[in-house]
This record gives sequence, structure tokens and C-alpha cells, in this order.
Amino acid sequence: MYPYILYFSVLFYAFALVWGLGFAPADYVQGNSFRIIYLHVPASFLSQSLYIVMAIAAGIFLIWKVKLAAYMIKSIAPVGALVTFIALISGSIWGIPTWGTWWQWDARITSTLILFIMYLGLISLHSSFTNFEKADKFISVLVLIGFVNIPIIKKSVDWWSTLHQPASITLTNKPSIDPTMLYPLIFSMIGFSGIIVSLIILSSKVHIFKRESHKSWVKRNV
Amino acid sequence: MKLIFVEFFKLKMKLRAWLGPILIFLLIIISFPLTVELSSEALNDVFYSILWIASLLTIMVSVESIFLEDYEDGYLEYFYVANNSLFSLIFTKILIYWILIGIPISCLGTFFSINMSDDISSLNIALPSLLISTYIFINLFALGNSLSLNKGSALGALITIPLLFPILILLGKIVLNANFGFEISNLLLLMLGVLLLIIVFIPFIISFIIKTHLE
Amino acid sequence: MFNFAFDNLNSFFYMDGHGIYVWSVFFIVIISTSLMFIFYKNELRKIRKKIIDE
Amino acid sequence: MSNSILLKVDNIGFSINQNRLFHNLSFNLKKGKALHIKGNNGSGKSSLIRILLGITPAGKGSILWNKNTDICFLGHKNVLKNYLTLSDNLYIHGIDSNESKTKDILADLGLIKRLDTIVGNLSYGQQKKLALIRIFLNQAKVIILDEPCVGLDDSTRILTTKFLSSELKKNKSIIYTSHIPIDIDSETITLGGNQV
Repeated sequence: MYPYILYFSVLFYAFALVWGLGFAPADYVQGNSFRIIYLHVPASFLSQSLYIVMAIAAGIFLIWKVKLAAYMIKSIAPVGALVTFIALISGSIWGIPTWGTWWQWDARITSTLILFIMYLGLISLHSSFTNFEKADKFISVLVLIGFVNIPIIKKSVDWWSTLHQPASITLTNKPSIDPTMLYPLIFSMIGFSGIIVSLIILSSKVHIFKRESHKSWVKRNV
Repeated sequence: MKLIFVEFFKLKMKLRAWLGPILIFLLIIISFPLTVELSSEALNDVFYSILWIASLLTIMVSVESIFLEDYEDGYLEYFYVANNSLFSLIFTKILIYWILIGIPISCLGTFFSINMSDDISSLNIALPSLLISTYIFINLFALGNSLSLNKGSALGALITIPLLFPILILLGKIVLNANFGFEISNLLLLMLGVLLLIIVFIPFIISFIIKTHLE
Repeated sequence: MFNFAFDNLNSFFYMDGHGIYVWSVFFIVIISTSLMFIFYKNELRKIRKKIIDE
Repeated sequence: MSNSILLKVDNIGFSINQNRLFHNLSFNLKKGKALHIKGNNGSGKSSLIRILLGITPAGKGSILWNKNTDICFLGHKNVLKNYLTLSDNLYIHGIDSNESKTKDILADLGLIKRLDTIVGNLSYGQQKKLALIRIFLNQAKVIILDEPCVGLDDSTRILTTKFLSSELKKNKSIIYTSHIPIDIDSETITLGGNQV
């Protein structure tokens, strides 16, 4: 099933990109550099939602002791780090033509950087233990603490300084961007999410096989 | 009550664990003026941020082995078997660290801040905010170090420091407001509220983590 | 809605001077994501081989 | 649960990293009795003791302690602070080194003149002796020992045996593992019997 999701979402994303890069009109203020949005927005959206998924999995693992949830955390963390890295780098390259600088001590950028460091902390915490069952518990506790903390960090950093434009798409408000730019953006979000989901499926396959290699059902499936 | 005496005694006898950090705090405070231009105005602008960062680093260094030694010689196990809970031990340990390290560096920092800015009003900015923030720092670093117990303190710091940013921002806001002559008592109250939450919850989380380590 | 926003392909790649930013971002992303895919594919192959060998 | 049974272990099993150490293990601990857990290295003796203490959760089965049973435990780790002196270490465990009973035991173990020595400077055997003092002076109903006799000299081993049998007479219960035979009256549980 996984390769079909991958092929489909790659095609979907390619379609959205051709639309967004070639056919959507240039932004009135930012010119053509705004086209980075078709990568930046899906990546920054996923960087946070992947963390939420991890937090839900951590809760499930700690309360009901479902092992699969722990494997999910372990396999999402590196992908989340990758996505956050993409959001950071696309944002900073976007910043060069629009703000004239690649880095600003701005609220959203800083909190994304903190999120990136937290992902790396999760990965290094898990990999420093040889007893995986303990490591699963520790990583879930840390994910939950981070889950409580991320909104606090975001709020406090917002309080500290803001330069970034407000979110272009929110669920509650009417979108503030033109439909000709919006539709390709929605399509690119779906496509990019599909690619990332298939990457997560792949990595969780690796982890399940690694941890359950002695079980007979794994042997049958190999 | 006996536990407090025992823990106090243990830390007191370990000079390097509490006198060392205080001296490190002093050294950081001294070394900043050497790298900034020696005009007092430039120093006044950044002095408080030096103070916050110095206290953060000091706490980071001092808390790095808060549970390590008790873990290695079996004291944590012993305590768990005897009391069936680790909460009181962890709570007391953090309290003792605050008494032996947090309070001295708060007083030192306040002392220097009076000297630097020629302004007695800094007494009611620096002292309460340092006292509260060091307690919060010790709690959170203890959390990070319990996660990375016997895996090195760098990992603990890596985990903890992102969690501390809101407190640092709050501290910065306090100084900013004080410079503009606004009220700071509401910000201090906010920090006190955070501290109260942390005092209750963090030892619980830490005892769960350490219990897992012992398994 | 589906009008090509540029005069020709050349200006599509040039993008009024912003092309370098746009294309470099996409280049970096494609490289890093596919590296991750290749890494996990390799891991999976290794584990499969190990399990079959047992 | 009747009053004479302090601990009821029912059908517990335990495995580490998919390696099954023991399963379907059931036994009782009665007042005034001793249990000797036997087995080769790595057969799960220490794990069993940690499960009984409630530190490690058992994979399955149940462990029931009688209410108000206090335990005195000495494991592989000595629970000594090696930067403190001998008497300070006793103080941490709530033992006053000036009491006559403590002094007698210290004299028996040959540690009385070393009260002001830093524990880090003592030899391994001496540290082990110091750790045993805590066991000798305890008031708990159950004593659990994991390899108490490793590194001890003959006289101390005899002393330990004597102490344990006198405790049994006082209606206390003992669970211990030991490769070095301890001459007390005890039931035996052998682990790793069903393993090749």
C-alpha cells in the first residue's frame, strides 16, 4: 500500500507545484519569490502537526501501553526533524529577497528553531539508551512535556517580538490570499503531506521490523 | 524533616557540588565586563541579561549530577524500597539545591546589580526574580538530568534549555518594564504562579522517570 | 486561472531574479527528502536480509 | 491471606529483551522462614529479587505482600557515600554510631577504630561490612539479601550466618541469593531449571 501513496502524492505534489510555480500569478508585493510558499507552508504546517501526532501517540503509549504507539513516536521524530529543517531553510531563503536578511530574531522563526532543537533532543535521547523499553517511556514523557511547553514557548516568543506575517490560512477565518494562489497551496499541502506520510510509513516499517524481528508474523511478512 | 537534614548534610559535605557553581557564577559575572567596553553605560544595558544567563549556566553546571551519585550507589533504590515513593526525596533534593546554590547566587547577583547600576531599586527587581527563577531552573534541569541519568549531562542540558526560554523571556520583560517605570509586580506574580505549578508537578514527573530508570 | 504566468520558459526559470531562491529551496528539499527515503530503504533491506538469514 | 504468610507469589513470569528467564513461578514466604534463590549467572536471581521488591514490574502474575510488611534490603550496590566518613554514612541511614549496640557490632567487624575514615579509602570488603551493619541493626520483618557474602572474610561470614539464624528465631523472614553456602535452615527455589 505504501508505494501507491507515495506515487500518488508525488504526482499530486508535482501537479500542485506546476500549477503554483507556473500558473499562479506573481505576488503583488513580493514578486515571484512568494512561490516558495508552496513548500514553506506545508512544511511548517506539518512540523507542528507531526508533533501533535507524536504527543497523542505518547499519551496512548503511557496510558494503554500500546507498543505500536511508541514505535510511531520513534519513527516520526526524524521525519519531523526533517520537515522542520525544510520549514526553516525555505523560510530563511525566502527571507533574503523579501526582508533582505536570511535570519531575523522573529517570534515564529525562533519558535520553529526551538521546535527543531526539541526534535533533535528527542532523537538523541532515544538513541542514547540501549534498553528500548525504557527509552520508549522516556521519549513519551519528553514528548508530552514538550507538548505542554510548545504553546507556552510560542505564546511567550510572540510576546517577545513579531515580524513574520500572520498565518495565511487558518481554519476559522476566511483565507486572506487570492483563490488563484490558494488552490495550488491547498493541493501542495495535500501532496506534500502524502509524501511525508509515506516516509513515515517506511520508517515505522523499519522500526517495527527492528524491534519485533523475533515474532513469527514479521517473519511471514518479510 | 529528617530527610531534609540528611540531604542537606550530603550536599554540604560535597564542597565541589555547591561552592564550585557559586564560584563559576562569580567568574561569569566578572568575565563579562572584561569583554564589553569598560564604559559603565554599555554594561548597564546588558547587565541584567548577563545575570540571567549566568544564573542559568550556573544552575546547569550544578544540577548536572543531582541524581547520578544516588543512582550509582543504590541510594535511590534503597529509598524506594523503604518508602515506596520517591516524591519526598526528589522534592527535598531540589529544595536543598536551591537553598545551597540558588539563594547564594541570587544574593550575589543582587549585590552586583546594586553596584553596577547605582540604583537601589534594582534590589526589588533582581532579588525576587533571581530567587524565583533559580528555583524554576533547578526544577527543570533536574527533570532533564533525570531523563538523561547516567548518559551524560550534555543531553540533559539539550533537553532542558528549550523549556526554559519562556522564563528567560519573562525575565527580560521584567527588566524592560522596570526600565520604563512600569509595574513589575504582576509579572513577578505570574512567575510565582509558574513556580507553584512546577513545584507540584515536576517532582511527580521526575519520580516516574527515575522509577523507570530503576526497573 | 490557468494562464501561464510567464512569457517563456526562460523567464520561468529566471523569475525576475528570484528564480535562484525558489529553485535552490526546491533543490535542497528534494535532495534531503530523497536522501531520507534512500536511507530508510537501505535500512529496511538490511533488516529484511537479517531476518531471512535467521 | 493468613497471618503467617507474608508474601504470596503467584505464577509470575519475566523476560528481558525477548529472553525468557523464568515463568510460572509460585511460592510463599512464611514468618520465621528463609528462602534461598539458586541459579546460574544470568538466570534471573537479581531480577526476581527486584520484582519482589516492587522495583521492576513482573511481566505477568501477581505478587502480594501482607499489609504492613517492612523490608530491609541489601543488593549489589552498597548504598554508601564514598566522600563521607564511616560514622556520617551510618548517620545517613539513621544509625547513631555512639550507641552501645552499634559499637559492639563495629567492634565485631573490626571497624570501630575507623569511624572517622572516609569510606572511599576503605577496601571493598570493609565497605561491604559497613553495608551489613545496616542489615544487622534493622527492625524490619523481612530481610532480603542479594549475594551478601561476596568479598567477605571468613569471620564476617560466620558472623552473618549467626546473625541470620538468630533473626530466624526471632520469627523474622529472610530471602537471599548466594553462591557461597550460608548455613541456615532454608527452602530452596532454583531458577533456570527448564532452560538448556
